Amino acid sequence: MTNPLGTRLDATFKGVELRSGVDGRLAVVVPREAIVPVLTFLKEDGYDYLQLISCVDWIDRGEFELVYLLSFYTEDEVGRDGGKQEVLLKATVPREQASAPTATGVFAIAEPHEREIHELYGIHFEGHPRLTPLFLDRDYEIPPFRKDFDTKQYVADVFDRVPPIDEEG
Amino acid sequence: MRILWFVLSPLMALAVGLFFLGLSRRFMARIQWRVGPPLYQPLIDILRQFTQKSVSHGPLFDLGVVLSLASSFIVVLFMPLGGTAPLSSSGGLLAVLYLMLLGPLGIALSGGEAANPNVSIGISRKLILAVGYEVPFLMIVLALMTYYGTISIGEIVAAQRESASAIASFPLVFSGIAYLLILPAMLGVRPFEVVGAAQEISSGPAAEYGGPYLALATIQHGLTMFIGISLFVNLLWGGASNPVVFFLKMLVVFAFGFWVNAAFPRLRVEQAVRYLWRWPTLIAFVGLILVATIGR
Amino acid sequence: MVSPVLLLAVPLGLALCVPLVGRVSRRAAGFVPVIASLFNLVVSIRLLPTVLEEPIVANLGGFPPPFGITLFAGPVGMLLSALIALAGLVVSLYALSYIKTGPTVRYHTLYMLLLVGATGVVLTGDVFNLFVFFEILCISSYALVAYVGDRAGIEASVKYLIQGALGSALLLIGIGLLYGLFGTLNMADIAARIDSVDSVPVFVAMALIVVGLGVEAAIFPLNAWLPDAHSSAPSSISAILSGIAIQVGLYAVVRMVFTVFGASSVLLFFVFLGLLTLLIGELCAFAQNNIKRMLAYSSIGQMGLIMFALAIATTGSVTGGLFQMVSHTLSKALLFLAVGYMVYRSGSLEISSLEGMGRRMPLTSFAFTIGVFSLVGLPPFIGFPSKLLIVRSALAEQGVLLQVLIGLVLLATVIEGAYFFRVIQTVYFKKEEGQEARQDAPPMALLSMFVFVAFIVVIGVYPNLITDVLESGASELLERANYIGSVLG
Amino acid sequence: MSLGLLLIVAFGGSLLTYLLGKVSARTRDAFAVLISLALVVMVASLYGKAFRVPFYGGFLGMPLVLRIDGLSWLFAIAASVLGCLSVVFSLGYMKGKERTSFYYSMLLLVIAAMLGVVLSGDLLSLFIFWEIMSWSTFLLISYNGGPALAAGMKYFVMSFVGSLAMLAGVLTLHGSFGTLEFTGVAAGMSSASPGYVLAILVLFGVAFGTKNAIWPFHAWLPPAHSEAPSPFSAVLSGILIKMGVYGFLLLMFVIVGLRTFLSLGVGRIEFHTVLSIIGAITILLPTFIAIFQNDAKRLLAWSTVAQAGYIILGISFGTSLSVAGGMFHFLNHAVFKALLFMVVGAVEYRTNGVRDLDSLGGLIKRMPVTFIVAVIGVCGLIGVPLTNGFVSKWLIYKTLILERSPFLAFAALFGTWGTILYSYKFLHNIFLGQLPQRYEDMERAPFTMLLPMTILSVVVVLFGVLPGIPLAVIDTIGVSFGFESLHVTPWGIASDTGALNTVNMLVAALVGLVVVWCVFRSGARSVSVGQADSYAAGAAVPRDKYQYSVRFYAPLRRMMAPYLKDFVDSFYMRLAGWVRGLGDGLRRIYTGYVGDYVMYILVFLAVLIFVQIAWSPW
Amino acid sequence: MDRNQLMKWIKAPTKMAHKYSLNAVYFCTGCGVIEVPPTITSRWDAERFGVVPTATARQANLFLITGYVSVKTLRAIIRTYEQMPEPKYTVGFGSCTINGGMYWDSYNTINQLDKYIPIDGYIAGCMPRPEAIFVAVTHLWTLIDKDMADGYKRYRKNYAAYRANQEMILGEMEWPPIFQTEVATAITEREG
Repeated sequence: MTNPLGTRLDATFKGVELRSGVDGRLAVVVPREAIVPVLTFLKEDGYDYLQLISCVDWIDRGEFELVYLLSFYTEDEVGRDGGKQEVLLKATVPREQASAPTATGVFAIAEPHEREIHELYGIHFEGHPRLTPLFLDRDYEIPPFRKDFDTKQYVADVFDRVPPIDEEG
Repeated sequence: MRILWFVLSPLMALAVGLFFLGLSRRFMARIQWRVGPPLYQPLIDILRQFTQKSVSHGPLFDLGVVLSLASSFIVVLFMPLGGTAPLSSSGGLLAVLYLMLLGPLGIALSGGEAANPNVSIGISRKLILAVGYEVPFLMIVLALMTYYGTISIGEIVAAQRESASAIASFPLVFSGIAYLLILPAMLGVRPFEVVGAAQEISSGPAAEYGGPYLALATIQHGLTMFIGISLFVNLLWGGASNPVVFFLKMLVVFAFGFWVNAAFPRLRVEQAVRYLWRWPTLIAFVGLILVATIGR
Repeated sequence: MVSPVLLLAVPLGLALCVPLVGRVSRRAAGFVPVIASLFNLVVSIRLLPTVLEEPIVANLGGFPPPFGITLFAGPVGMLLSALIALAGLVVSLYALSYIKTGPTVRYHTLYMLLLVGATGVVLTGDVFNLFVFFEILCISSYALVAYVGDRAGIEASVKYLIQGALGSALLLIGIGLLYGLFGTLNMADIAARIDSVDSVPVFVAMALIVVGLGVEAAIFPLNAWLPDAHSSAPSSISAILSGIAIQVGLYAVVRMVFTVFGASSVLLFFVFLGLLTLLIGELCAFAQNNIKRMLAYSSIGQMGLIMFALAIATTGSVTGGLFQMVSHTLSKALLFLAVGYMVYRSGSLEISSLEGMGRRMPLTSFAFTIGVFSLVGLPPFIGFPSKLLIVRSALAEQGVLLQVLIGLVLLATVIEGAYFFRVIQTVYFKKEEGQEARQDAPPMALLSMFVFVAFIVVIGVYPNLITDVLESGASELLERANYIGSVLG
Repeated sequence: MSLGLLLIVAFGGSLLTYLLGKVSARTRDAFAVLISLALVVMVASLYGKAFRVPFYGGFLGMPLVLRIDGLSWLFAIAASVLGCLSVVFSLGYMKGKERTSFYYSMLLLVIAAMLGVVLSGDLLSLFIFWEIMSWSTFLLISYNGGPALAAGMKYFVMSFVGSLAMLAGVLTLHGSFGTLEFTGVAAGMSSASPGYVLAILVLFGVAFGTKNAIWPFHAWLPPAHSEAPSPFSAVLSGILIKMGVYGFLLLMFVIVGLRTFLSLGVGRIEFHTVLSIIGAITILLPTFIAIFQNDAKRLLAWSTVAQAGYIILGISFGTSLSVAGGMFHFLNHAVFKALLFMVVGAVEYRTNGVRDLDSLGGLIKRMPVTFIVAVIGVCGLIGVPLTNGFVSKWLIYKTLILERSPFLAFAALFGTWGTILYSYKFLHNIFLGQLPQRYEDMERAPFTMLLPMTILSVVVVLFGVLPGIPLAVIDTIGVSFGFESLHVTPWGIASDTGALNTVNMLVAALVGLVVVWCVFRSGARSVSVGQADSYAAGAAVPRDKYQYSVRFYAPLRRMMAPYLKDFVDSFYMRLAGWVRGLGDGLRRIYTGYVGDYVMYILVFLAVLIFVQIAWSPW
Repeated sequence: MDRNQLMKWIKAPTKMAHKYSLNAVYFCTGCGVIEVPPTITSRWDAERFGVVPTATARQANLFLITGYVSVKTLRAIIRTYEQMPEPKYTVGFGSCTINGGMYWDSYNTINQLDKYIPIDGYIAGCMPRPEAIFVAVTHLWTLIDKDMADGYKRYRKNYAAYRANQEMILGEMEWPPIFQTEVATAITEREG
């Protein structure tokens, strides 16, 4: 890799793997423990906006992949928009022990994203200020976005069990 | 004759008010390139509302609406609608100024008991807007009363009939222009439709009204429109010698008001008050100064 | 016929008895000043009707004036002597319970000497005799200021001593100058011949005497000892110093200026000086947080007001000034007495430490409140008629200057009201943290305070009780020919 | 009935109340009520009498006289009735508070002093009672401690400045005419020079204006009214500050005389016009400051200032209608403002001292009677037709318009709109909207509070429907001032230029209400639901959050806030700061070094001698 | 206006008023609401049929449930429906309200709305066009005419069952039952 950011990351952190995505975005794969330091590093490097945190359930591999999308807008010399720079940060956590350090200390905006992921994938974020439900109104035994969640079964068990109104009775 | 007017003028106000409500919807529809509802649509609406089972939040909730509508009817009794006003000798224009505020006040008290913040916000806006248009309005009314030296509406009308109507005579022309500028605010239509803003505050003071309450509030709205317009016709356009002419004059003023309604977007409260305290106030103030210095 | 000489002789004799009595019983020693003051009070009041008709001139040693030492008991003298006796009586009653520790016998001796000195000053008709009594007054007060024996008291006493001594020295030089000029020390005699000599030496003598006496009278630039001394002395002594001593000093100044020098041309200067003293006193008091210093500064202000009134020199204003003297003696002494026990209970001189006193010492606080109301000049208390008289006489003069000045006087009254009422609020309405038990001042102290309260209210409602005396006193001060005539015969 | 006896009962009652309080609290309460009732009866029995009695031979050569006539009777009856109601209200309000004996005795003392003020027949006794009134008021204002201390201080200082100005005025008059009795002074004033009369008016005007809180002497009033105990706020706002109005009426129309007063002025600037303009300013500024207050009592206090503006505008405008309107408005304001302060008192009592408009709400569900009287009081305050405030304001407006003073009329009318804003805020934030959870178990106001409030609210409506009752009395007073009669009818005023007929309005209102009510009831019946069933866009109503009362007029506030600073008050505060700084600076003269002191003495001596030798001025 | 109409007006003015003054609650429950703006504005002008949107549930008598209903939305729908004054009509708009539509197997959307509130009529389609709304309105008129738009009566009558169904999905509700079951039944029987 000849990407200057990649070089700097390589020099700073151990175990950082750099990949280039199909759309030319740089993806930084880090171990679970390095999420916060690398995020901090990237933020100081200029990537000051956390666009989203996403999650992929690799059920075959038995792990979740957390994807952090960071970006910043560049300017040229006269202050005109110079386009957007983006970088992906990826980390995996095992399914059995689904927990990751929270990024709220670095990016305050991470709070709702992490709440959402906690709600839908059941990943626990250590140190998050309030991991309360964000969208869902009901309790689910298995978080609904996990691949092992059987929606058809769930609908049959819950919604279809509600009896139709007996108009005569 | 006077006893007859006691019955006739509220009925006329009711009919004309409801007609204006329907006409305004039709008018707006035509301007917006629509067909619009039939002219009698407000009647259907009121009938529908009247037979719906609503909820009451307490005795004041009922009483406030009734008070509001009743006071609007009483204001009508002060208006010479092309004849003599039934209550001409009971306090004159000053009493009208006061009674006109009972309508909003009744709604405000009633809505207050409903414990709905949308209502409170609406009332707060209504009162602020009222402070906005009262400045020029009071200047206009004072200019008229000072100019004609009386506080009775009937005498102002009579005096105009002897000479020219106020809007066509020299110092009062300023007052007339100022009145036209604040007319939309008094009628509560765009660009001053901040009170019953349906999209933000769920139609404001009427948010908790359903069924008969809404029916009464609708009628009250119609009457408010009627009073605002008839006040202009009486005070500045010389009234009329018979109800038909009076009605025609009102129609013209109404058309003006709703043309503004259709043509302009809505202002925020502060923008509205800022506008009302700038141009209309300035013009009304000039009128008042001229009246106070030049006189008749 | 009772002789005014008794007013001096009996207390003086009793004062010398105090140590003897003290040997028998320390407690009994405290009653000697009570007896002496009571005697003086009775005698003064007995004599008052007489002197209203005609002043009594008593010659010590039997020599006719101007050769012998003369006592002149006019209405002013009798009034002030009665006032001194009254205040002395009440304060000595108070001292019975208040002065418990320390060399009490010496306290009572000195206290009596102070009263004798004060009475002597107001009664004497002889310049040198004035000086002597004045020294008795001053020296006993130097000692009494340091009575408590703490550092502040001794420091204040030394300051007082230095300034007082300087004043006395100047006074003595002035008297010497007068003697050199006229060869006599009799006031009436000097007064009769005052116009016969060159004016510059007379003025120098007058300046020396006024400055010398003015130190004690708390006239503006000369009064720097007062706040320290009044706030460091025991409260009973503060009451006497504020209520009696400085007023006697002022009396002496006025007597010299009015009667001896007949210097009506300097009076306007005194009006301004009085006003300045008033304003500075009140403004300084306004900024005070120490209750006794505040009262002391207020005394300066009151002295300024009295001087202002006296210097206007019309019958009405001098009546008002004398009235204000009476009112100030009663009110300020009462305030010091009340504050004495309040400070004793709270253990601090800070005004803020008086919080909740209204609950802890209700009667004392009540007395304090009456004193404040009176001093500020609210009806129906004694301060009201006195201020009323002063303002009325000043306004009756029809001069724009006086009207402006009276405006300033009223302004100073507002300032006075502001700081005093702040204390009342603190005493009554500030919520204190810990509820302490209710424990009022001892009965004797309360009795003494309520004697003052009674006088304040009664004279406040019926000012006519004393206006006759005051008016004849005013005419005595203003008409020096009568004075000269009655002494020299 | 002798006036002396009346005052003895009043003052003695105050003293005895305190002493009885040491014996038994119940006896004291009963006695206080009894005394205040006795005062009402005694004053009422004096109706229509006019006489004078000397009661004190000569206070420093000035005889003190009591007198009664229509004017003083009107104020005396108002003072005694309001005092009585306030004492009754206090029975509940002061329960469990400390130092109640002191409170009751001071309250009675204030009432006694007010009676003394209005019954005085000469200026000196007026001044004496005035001062007693001032200091007893000071003690009551400071009663609550805390912020009340600063309020009391401000009151005392301003009031004291006023009364000293008055003292100067009184004594100047004494110096000029040798008598202080009203008749004698009036005789002397008729031949005095205009400049002199003007000076006297200004001196007295400072005193009366401070008490009546006209701009720019109003600064003491808002804190004092809001920090005093509520029953006393009612007295303070209802009648005590109206002593200033009494003073003005006395001064303008009895002592100076109508004709002199109206012709007084410097060049083309007439004095009474200036006073009217001050009245107009007093209406406008405080009204708009009141709109943005968050403390219920402070809001009412600012409103008091504004209403005092109406009264001053009325009586200084100087036509028969306006003076009658001003006097009537004084009476009305006494009634409805006392009522409103009592309402706040009752709320404060039940909520343990909460009067913050942002944290109350919905109390209509808990205190319905209190709400009804509050609405009546507010209607009176706004001047809704068929309440008393309407009639008095109508009189003032009418004369202002007909006398071609449209700008003054504009101030008065526009002030009414401001009044609506703050009145509605007052009603809404206390009584309407959502009931906070912590007040759900609140009880109604006790009977001793409801009784005076109900009486006052009945009076509000009675005077509104039959204004002829008080107007007849007021008309007599006006005639005695030299105005022409008003042609009072029981239901209003008969006049060619616009009559007032409240009976017409009453009939119309009743018929209208009944008809509309019938129409309303003929519709579908509605289901009664509680406050929890309110439209919240499909969500359940959240407790304690579904209320709009904080920053009620936020848009207006954003617009107007920069212009609504009470700059007079900040000027006074700065002045007080300067005086304190000056005092602090002057204190430095006393350096503490005895050497400096000795130097002062010697320098003073040296300067004296030097000046004499150099210029020999003496 | 034909004679038939006139006779209807004279015979049953209330019913006619309810027919020609359908005020829809302005409540956007799902994606179907995108069809409402063209319906009420110049292109299709629903106002000529008396159909206008209103701001609050209190003022409305027509509830147009536009699209899928998630569990959370269901709560608001029930609340809004209960707050509408009677008589009131509900129209399910789009397939989702009928059987869940494309969200038939979602973990979080209910798939049969009429288990929870009574529905007077459905408009099928994904999305139905604005014309379909007019068809629905005219159909609703017919139903009202024939007293068949009686969802609100059914709701009262079977309130206990509806409430039970609602609580099955939503758990414990935040507001108490709006009808006492017996009272509701009694009212319904009295009104026929």
